[in-house]
Amino acid sequence: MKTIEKAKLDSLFAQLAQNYSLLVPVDYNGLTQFAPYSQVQEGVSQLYLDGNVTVSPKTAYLPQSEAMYKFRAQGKKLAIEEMAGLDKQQVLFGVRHCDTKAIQCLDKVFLDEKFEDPQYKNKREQNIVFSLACNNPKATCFCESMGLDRAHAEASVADVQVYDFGDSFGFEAISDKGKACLDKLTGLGETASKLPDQKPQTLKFDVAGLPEKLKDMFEDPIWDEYSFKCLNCGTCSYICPTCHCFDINNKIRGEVGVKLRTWDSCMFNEYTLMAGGHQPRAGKKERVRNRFLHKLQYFNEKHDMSLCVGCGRCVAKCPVNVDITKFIRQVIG
Amino acid sequence: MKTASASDVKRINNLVPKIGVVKEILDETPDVKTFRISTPEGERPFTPMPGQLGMYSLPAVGEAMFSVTNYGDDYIDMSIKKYNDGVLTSVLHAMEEGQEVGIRGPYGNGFPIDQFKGKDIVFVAGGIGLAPVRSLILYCMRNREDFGKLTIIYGGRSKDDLCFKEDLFENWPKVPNTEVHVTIDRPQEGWDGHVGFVPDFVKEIAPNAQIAAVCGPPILIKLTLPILSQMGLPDEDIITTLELRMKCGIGKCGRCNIGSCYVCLDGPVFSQAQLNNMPKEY
Amino acid sequence: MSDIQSEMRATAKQLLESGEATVVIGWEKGTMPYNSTPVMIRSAADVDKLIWDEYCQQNLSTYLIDFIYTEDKVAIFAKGCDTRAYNRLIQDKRISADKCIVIGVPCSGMKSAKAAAKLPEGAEVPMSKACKECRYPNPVVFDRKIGQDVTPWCTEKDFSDVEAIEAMDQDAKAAFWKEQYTKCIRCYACRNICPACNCTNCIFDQSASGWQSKDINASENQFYGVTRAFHVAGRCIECGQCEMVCPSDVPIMLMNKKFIKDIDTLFGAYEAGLETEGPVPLSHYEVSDPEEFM
Amino acid sequence: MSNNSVENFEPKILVFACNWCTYAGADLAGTSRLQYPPNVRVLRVPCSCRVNPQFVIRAFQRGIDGVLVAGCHPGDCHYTTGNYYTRRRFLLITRMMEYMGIDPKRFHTRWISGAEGPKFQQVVTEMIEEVKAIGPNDKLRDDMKVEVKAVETNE
Repeated sequence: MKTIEKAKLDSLFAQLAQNYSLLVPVDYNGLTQFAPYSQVQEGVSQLYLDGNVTVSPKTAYLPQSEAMYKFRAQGKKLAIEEMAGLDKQQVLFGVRHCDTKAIQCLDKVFLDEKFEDPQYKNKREQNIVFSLACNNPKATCFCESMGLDRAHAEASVADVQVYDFGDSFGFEAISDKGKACLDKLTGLGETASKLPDQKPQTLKFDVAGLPEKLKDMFEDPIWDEYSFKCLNCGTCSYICPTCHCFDINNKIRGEVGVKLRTWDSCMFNEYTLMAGGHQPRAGKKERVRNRFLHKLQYFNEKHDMSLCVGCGRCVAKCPVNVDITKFIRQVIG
Repeated sequence: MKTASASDVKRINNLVPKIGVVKEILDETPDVKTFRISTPEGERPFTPMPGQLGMYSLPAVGEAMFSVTNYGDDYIDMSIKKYNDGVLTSVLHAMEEGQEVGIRGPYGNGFPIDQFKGKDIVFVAGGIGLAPVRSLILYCMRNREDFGKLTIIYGGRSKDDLCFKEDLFENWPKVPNTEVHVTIDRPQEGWDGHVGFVPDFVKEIAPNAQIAAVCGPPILIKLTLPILSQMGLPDEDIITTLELRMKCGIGKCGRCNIGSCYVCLDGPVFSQAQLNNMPKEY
Repeated sequence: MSDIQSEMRATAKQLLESGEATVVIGWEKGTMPYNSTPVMIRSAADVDKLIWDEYCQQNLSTYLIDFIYTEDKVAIFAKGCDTRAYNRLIQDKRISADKCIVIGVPCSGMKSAKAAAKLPEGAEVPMSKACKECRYPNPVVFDRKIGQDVTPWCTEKDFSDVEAIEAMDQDAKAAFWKEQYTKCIRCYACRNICPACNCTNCIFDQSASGWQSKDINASENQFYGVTRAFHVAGRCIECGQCEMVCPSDVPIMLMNKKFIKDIDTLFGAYEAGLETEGPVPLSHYEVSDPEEFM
Repeated sequence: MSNNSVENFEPKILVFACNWCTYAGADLAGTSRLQYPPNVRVLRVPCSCRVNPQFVIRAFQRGIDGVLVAGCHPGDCHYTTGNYYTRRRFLLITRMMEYMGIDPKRFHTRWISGAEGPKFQQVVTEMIEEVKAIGPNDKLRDDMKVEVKAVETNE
């Protein structure tokens, strides 16, 4: 395993930034998210490695607002031009295992055989993921319960596995892309040290048989209980690493415009509202139910995996503490 | 691993429309128009199966999913109802022939043609709901020998609101072994046909069919499906098309789900048997 | 605090058993020690879920809107700010008083859950900023009351934070707000939790109207921020919920307080939510208002 | 755009003019041959009270350098009370725009009656001079820099 002392992390970042665009987890005025390393260098943000960030790195795959194509509408004439993708490889340093698993979920949606999404695929190919194993889980983390491996990141997504050894980081290449990237780095040490100790997660529960159980619970009174306090804001969806619903919008200046793909949330009224006024999911109950079932049942039925990866963001950030872990525990009984 | 850039691999972005030209605009009713669309080269934009959908857009305004009601060698037809609070449909209705628009598709599963083959079919439609059903009717008529008797039951709010009048009153009744029944909701001067709601009309006619295709406003579908069941049609052979809000058309943007099905991908055509296993959230 | 908690449970039990109320809305313990979250109690058997601790921050009055079309008679526990929110909703004619029972609970200020989440376990957690500045810890309206009134720890509105921004030069102000609103993810949590944001159809839910693009950037986010602040100007009860729920830590109250300050200076001191009658600053005018536009 | 070089800077000024007074005032300025710079775009509104504060922010977002909201003098409103509400609102919004970092020189509200053609000329001329001196507005702007090839039009 290659290593670098934490004190020399800046030199590692400098090397990476030379060859790649570099994104690192930062604290920007109280909001933790992935941002260009230059923000850290300029002192705009501080490097944040204490746990997963509030706004997940899905932003590097499915930005909150992304141009899909541009157009010119002039009289009766129309011209459409596609947007160029990333032409430079981009390193994401310190992506947590939950977020690598989440990207695997997004793969199922955006890389399906019939309608592959080239913009997503471009980012998927250009991003090099350095995935950092968590030694100290947050109190809201429950990835183990959702079946994640805390010692190893999702191998189809992560390119380099990173371990935190206290005063140094260890690196192991997972993919060829990751190996090529590591090979370019100089000044790394070598060690065969064993993996760091990981503190156990406190939020632990059993999820066996959950999708099957939920199948018969569509009309269960439990939904009233959980939806009552919901505000129908989009916090959970926007910070969720697997929520991928989007809306398609315009931004127009005169005759020229871009089509934007922007995040959307199943909690919003407009999400399902049809012209003519029909609203299939009119209230909190329908929306909370749809979100939870999508995470825990529907996605399983389609792709044989859970759409909840146990990152704990919604547990921590929901303004009214609508707690998906409590829900799961209650369903499992 | 080689570094691929967007430019060296030509990939199809399904979310980016092709350019289509509106060749002809036909007024069906005061609030329904049919748009005949070709590519700028004069070709058919895509080849839809009956019941499939197309995404139709004016990029500067918006984009929405409509069923393809008919197609020819070099065009597809989309019939669109204008909603007063619908920004896109209002603008579409105001545009003129020669307008270039965005078009992408075909999307969705379409009607299960094989299942209809050799059977007597009843088509039940209300209002603009005839648009998707019409694609199937026209398919059956083009391949007339493959299908049994065709019974078409159609209703509109008033006689002015009936779509595709030429088909209903002139073309279709001439097709062999075909019956067309038309009703309007309320009595109206100059109308000597049937008056009443479609579900009741279906009950009244009691067509002797082995399979049914139903489309219309949600209330029509809701009331008609049980009547067809009572007439002894098996759930597998009661076929309807659903509509929910859609954005991407390819099962990614999320909003058109009913349970784990996406209407844009796994629908819009569902049988009663499939609906029985789905949450009632449409 | 535990006395109040047991009295809350007893009151809820009595209300539900007697049928005086069909629903009681209070707080229950959430996932973390610093989460106290709204709970709806329909059965007297469940009253033990109710708690009262230093994290019962959530304003419960907004939930009354969910019951306007039901047959329920709803009892809510209400701190000072909750009762001001209640008055606001009555004044906006969003809820009707005869369907509600307000059980006032004097409050000594709530601790900041956001701060608690960042502190190690056992550390002293500071009071929420809005609570520190609270002038009405005691319920201003109630049908019943639990516990003893407390002495307000603030008597004057504190605008020092607003003044600090006003003192900046134009570029610094613009940079400050741009920085803050770059963080906004437009989840609309601030809007949805706000008792003054109670419109049935919000302009931000009408993307086709063109009012607000769904594009996310500092400019569009500031458009959202200023517009929302203006829409609640004269109606904001300073509960600070918007800021507390913001996942991005945008100082939203700095906007609301700016309007409050200017309303006070220009049109005379006004306290939203103390009364259910009388003119609201922005749906009212005086011929003698200050004249600057000659 | 050449607009961004300060020497040749020609500010874009948007005037929301009340139909009954200021629009007539602007008209009078025109028919009286009173000259004012061509940088002014006048947008007629039924009443100054129609001007939603969002209009002002949107104008700055889309590249306007100065906004003037103008209506009848208080007491003269065609709808009796509209401009009293305008006055309350814009007293607040003027301060809020300043709080957001928009230079107060860029945003004004003025009462200009139908007889005050010269006042209209004077207000906009002064405003243009002031905005010219402080340069283009970059605060709150939501620019979109996208190039799309021209389309052939036979029209």
